[in-house]
Amino acid sequence: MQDDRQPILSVRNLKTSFFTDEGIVRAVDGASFEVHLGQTLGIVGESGCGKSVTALSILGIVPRPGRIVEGEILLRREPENGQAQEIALTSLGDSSSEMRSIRGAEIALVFQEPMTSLSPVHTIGNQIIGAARLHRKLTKQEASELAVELLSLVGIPRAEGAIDAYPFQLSGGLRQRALIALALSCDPRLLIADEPTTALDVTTQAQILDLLRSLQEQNGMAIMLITHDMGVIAEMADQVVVMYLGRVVEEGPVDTVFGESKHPYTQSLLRSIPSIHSTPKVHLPTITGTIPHPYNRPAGCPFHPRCPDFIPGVCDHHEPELQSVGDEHLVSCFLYHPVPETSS
Amino acid sequence: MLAYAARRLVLAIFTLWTVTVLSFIIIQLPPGDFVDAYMAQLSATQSNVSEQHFESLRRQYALDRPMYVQYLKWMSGVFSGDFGTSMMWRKSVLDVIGDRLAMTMVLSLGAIILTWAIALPIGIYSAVRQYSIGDYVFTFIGFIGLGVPSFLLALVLMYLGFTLFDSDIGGLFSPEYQLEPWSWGKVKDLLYHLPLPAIIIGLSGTAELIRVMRANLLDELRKPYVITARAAGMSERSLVLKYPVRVALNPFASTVGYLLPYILSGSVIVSVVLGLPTLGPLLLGSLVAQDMFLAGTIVMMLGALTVIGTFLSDLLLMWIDPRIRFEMVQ
Amino acid sequence: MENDNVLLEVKGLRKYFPIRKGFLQRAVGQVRAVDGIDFHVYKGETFGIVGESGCGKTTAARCIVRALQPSAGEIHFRADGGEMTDVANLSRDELRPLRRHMQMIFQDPFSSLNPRMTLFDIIGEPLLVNGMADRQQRIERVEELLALVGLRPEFLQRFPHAFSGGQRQRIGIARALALNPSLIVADEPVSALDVSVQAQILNLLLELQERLGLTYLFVAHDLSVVKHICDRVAVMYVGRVVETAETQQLFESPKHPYTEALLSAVPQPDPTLRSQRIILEGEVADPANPPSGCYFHPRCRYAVDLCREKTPVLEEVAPGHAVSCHRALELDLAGTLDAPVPQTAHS
Amino acid sequence: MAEEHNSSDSEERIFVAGQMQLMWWRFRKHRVAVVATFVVVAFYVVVLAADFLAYTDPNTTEAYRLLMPPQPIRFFDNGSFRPHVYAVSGKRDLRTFKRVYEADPNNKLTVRFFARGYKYKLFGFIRTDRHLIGVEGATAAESLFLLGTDEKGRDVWSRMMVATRTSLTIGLVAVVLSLVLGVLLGGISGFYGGAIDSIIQRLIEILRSIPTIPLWMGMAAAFPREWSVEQIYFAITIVIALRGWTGLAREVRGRFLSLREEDFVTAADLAGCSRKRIIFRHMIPSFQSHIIAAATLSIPAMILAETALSYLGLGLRPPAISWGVMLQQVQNVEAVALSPWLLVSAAPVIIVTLAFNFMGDGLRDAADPYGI
Repeated sequence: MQDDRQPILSVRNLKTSFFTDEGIVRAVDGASFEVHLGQTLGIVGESGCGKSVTALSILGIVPRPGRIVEGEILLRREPENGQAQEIALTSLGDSSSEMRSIRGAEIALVFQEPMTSLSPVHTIGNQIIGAARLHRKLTKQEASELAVELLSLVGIPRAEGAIDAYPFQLSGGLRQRALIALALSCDPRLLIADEPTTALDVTTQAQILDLLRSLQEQNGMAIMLITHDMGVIAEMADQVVVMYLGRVVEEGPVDTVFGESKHPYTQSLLRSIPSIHSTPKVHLPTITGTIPHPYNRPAGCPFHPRCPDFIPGVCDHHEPELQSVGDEHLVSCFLYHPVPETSS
Repeated sequence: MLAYAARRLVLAIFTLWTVTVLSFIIIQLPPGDFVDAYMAQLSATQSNVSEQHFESLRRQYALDRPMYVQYLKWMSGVFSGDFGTSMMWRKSVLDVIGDRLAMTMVLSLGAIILTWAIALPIGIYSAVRQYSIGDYVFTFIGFIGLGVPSFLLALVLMYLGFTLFDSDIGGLFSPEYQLEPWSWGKVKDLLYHLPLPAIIIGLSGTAELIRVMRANLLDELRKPYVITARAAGMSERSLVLKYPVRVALNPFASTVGYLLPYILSGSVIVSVVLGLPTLGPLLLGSLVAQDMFLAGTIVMMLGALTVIGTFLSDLLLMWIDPRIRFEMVQ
Repeated sequence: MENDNVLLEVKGLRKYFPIRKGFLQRAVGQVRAVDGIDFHVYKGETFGIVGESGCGKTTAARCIVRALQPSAGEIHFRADGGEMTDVANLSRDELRPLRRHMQMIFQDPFSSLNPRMTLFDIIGEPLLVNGMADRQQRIERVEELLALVGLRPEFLQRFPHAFSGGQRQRIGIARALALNPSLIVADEPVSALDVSVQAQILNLLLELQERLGLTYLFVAHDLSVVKHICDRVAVMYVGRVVETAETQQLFESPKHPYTEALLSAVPQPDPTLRSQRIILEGEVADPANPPSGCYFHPRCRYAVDLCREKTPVLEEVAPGHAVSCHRALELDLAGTLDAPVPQTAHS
Repeated sequence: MAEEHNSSDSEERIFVAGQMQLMWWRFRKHRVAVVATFVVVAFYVVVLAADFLAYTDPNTTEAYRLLMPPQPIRFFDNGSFRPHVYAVSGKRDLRTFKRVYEADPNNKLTVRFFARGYKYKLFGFIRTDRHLIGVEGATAAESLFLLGTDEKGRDVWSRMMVATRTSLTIGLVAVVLSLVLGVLLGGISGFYGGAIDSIIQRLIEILRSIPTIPLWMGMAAAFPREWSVEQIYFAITIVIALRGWTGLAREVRGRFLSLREEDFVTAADLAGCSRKRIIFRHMIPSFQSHIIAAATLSIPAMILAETALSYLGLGLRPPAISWGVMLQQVQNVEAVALSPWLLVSAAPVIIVTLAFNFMGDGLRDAADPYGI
């Protein structure tokens, strides 16, 4: 039982920066969280908060000119000889064969754009078979049978025919299902879904979320769900990480984060969303200002210029650390912990 | 798919027709008619040609009838293999052209194949290694290729060949095969001589294609499906070759459409400089001598070659691009 | 609810796009983007049109402001409290004097502002082409408009690239307000914005409505936003209105199975409200090749034979509540209740 | 409710920067393009002042000076700056029957600045006989031939200056003609759409699928022998432009089509703008920079077309002087081998083509300063 509480993936103080001609963009600036088997970790935040770069960092596929500058990503593998294996993904080269054997096999990715996340000139089957045979010793025949099986598993009607279809012949919802089938081809233990339903309609979104949930129930994999939609997070996640401008501002169990949110950003964000249950036509509490451009990130706490609880001299001078405020509930805000002695 | 092919075919036929009209206009452009020019030419050399002969010629080409009748007359001749008479050579145009048409095709095809063979790998390399030294070098060479007109390149290479190696790089055959009938030896000799003119003709096209391929591939490399494949654990090399290169090939294949007119244009002028036995020098000679049936026929043949080539490349594109095969063209 | 209060009345509006094919680009079929819709909008209210992508809501909105020429139907509009005029078939010149009374706010805050013009030129253009020739007068009016939408008047000489998405949307709103229109057609005005900025724009829209007595035709796919801002709503599915009612009524007791499913599919930002969702089977029908009878029947869990055979018409089932469903009266569908949302703690 | 927006001065500068300003900032980053622009400008300076930069009448033939190699210029004489060349005497080699030339180090000809030479009109209206450099008061036997002479004994340098004027203006005139045709037909095609669009599109497709050089050759061969230099000049530009407009028309049409769908154009329509205002205030400013870039990129093709035609003897004919006409003298390998300096007029062709390409490339990149 003890082992069950061990996370399959631990991210510690991850920092990923992009070194562009215009300057350094600290896309992810110290993110720490854990993902457990059979659970869904939701990462939520608005544009530019670094949620997608976090996913790419875990897979070691951050595009140039970006790279991981600091931090640790630990993957716990299936116990072998009774001893769980821990691999530091950050110590592997991005294009090393170990890293490649983990990508797709242990950790799979479902990307946001179902339109363009599949090659337009290869059949669905071809792409799934290609991915499956990368990590599993399968004959073409076996791989093709597997592809049909996966396609019907994700709910694509007439899967035998669908493996010969090209992506443009499928609707957005079916394409997203095909993409999930591709991600499942090597039976990953962690599925990273980056905005998997953003481009879809509400009713199709409901179908896909339902599919992800039932898949998780069936094979017990861990899901890391990245989205900007608080509703999707509330619906799906067990644990939540809220990010703002590359930093984790709050994390904890979904009920705690939504019910007793502590960080002013999380609080304001939740209050500013109209809900079909809230009173109509009232003035929504808003967050003033706009998200700063990543090149001009404010000093100190990145949220301080928009923060209703801004403490002058503190929030604009010191970077808050992520610290516990309760059971598994972490917040990075000076309202809850003391200002560090040494000025940074 | 058939609808697409039919559409391209109709367009090709229509273009072909326009080519014949343009060629006919070129035949008609010089002042005076063919027989006037013929008379002038004959009287300069010999004087004892009867008036009846000219009259019958006039009737043969319907020169006394309206323009469209003349065109129809010429076209009906073309369909039965009679392209008219070359007055410079005093024999039928088809005889004058002989196997020069075939030579032109061989040379152009060679140029296209070389162009592709060079542009494709360099384009891929430049895109994958964007902003590397190699990319800069190839980009620079590409620009030179765009900047240097092919006939100047031919001249310069000829000069270098002459001064450095003391050899004449012109021609498609060694002197000993020049007048020989076709044999294996002659074919080998042709293959030996072919690459240099083909490269010269293809250079600017190659430069253009490198740019096209590089740009296409750079676009594709940014697409999410590349991330999907990368996240599936594919190695960078097989990933690039399997997906984005394959996708980028489609617009690349459709470049034949403009590459071919480009290459045939280049082949005409380079052939003149290098003295190759293709249609080029013949066209120039016939135009200078105002031998208009010959000139018009050559222009028409070159036009027809491009139209047919473009049509074939359209079919090729249709075959390789499933989006067209399944009629999903926007 | 007298007739005098109606600002806009749409009758039988249709917009078909031809599908062209072949060498001569002959029309071989039609996409029935908007396939005969009827509704009316009262003065001073916010009327929402909601539906999924491809349902024709944006096309309908663009037909109403005559950015698109409708294929058929009538659009009666009351300009300046006068008589109703059918704007559907007016020529460009006849339309011009009416234009100033109905303006549009666009979805994309980037493509809707000409990047080559300053704010003064963008917001001042409607003034200029509608006869305000004096530059000083225009400057004053533009400054006033900027202040109205919450932007600083000094921004007059800046170009759109200086602004974020939310600020650009404010500029678009200022442009739409320049001529004091009575009707604003807002086409997904907040869906391209970040969550934290959405609320700012929604507040602004509500505030402006109160101050200026505006009438909104609000097109959206986000039901929460529609619920928040609209007085009455029409739900569209494959080019047709399937249900229209007052917002509260529609959300509490929907009468069309599609509305029910749509409401149930919206994820709520509150984990305590996780519930069993109605998962619709299949995909939205293709408007170029719609199914027989009721367009929704292949996905409807209540469908009977009649639904496959006969096309239902929009009929009133309660005052102000019209539904296009054969079984509207027999079904008891679930809506959403206004459960008090536990307010997040704030220290 | 008011948005707080504090910005630094440098940001403020960007916020109020117009299109031209942004394009210039972006163009400036493209170093090669900036250098190329200077090269192009330099070439057009030559166009304006061709006669001033020449020093010998480009049409003067000199029977005793056939195919003379370039005369190297020497800048110092006994340690002092005095540019000069050695006088050259030619005689016929009795074995090969070629003329050979010998420099005479004792007969130094001083090269002067602003020297007097043949009479011409500077910029077309200032009557003068001053030239940038020259050897004053020299006899026929004592002259300056910086780049040697051609087979009629004419000075290659002076001819090249005048040829530059011809070749570069042909490119410009042809591009202006193409631009007029292209914008007109492309605009009609994109704005009206429908059947007109289809017809123009098919026409363009057909024109583009025909090999240009044979077509040009065919048309050029029909110019009557008795036409004057000017008539041929304009006929050539028309022939070149007849094909050149197609690319520009496509560009214009494409821009029109995509702009028609832009929301800001719809917004202008809803604001009550007239069609004319929408086209001239919104659409044309949005694509004019792209069109300028495309036109710049098409100039080298036009210059090459003239050069190729003239080289083949079908374009400009003597006494007109262009790069192509000058290159006519190196039709075969013997000519190249014996007098390689005649190839020198290939250099400006290559340089100017490259410069236009780089400049056009930079312009194209800068043409849309608002993102992709």
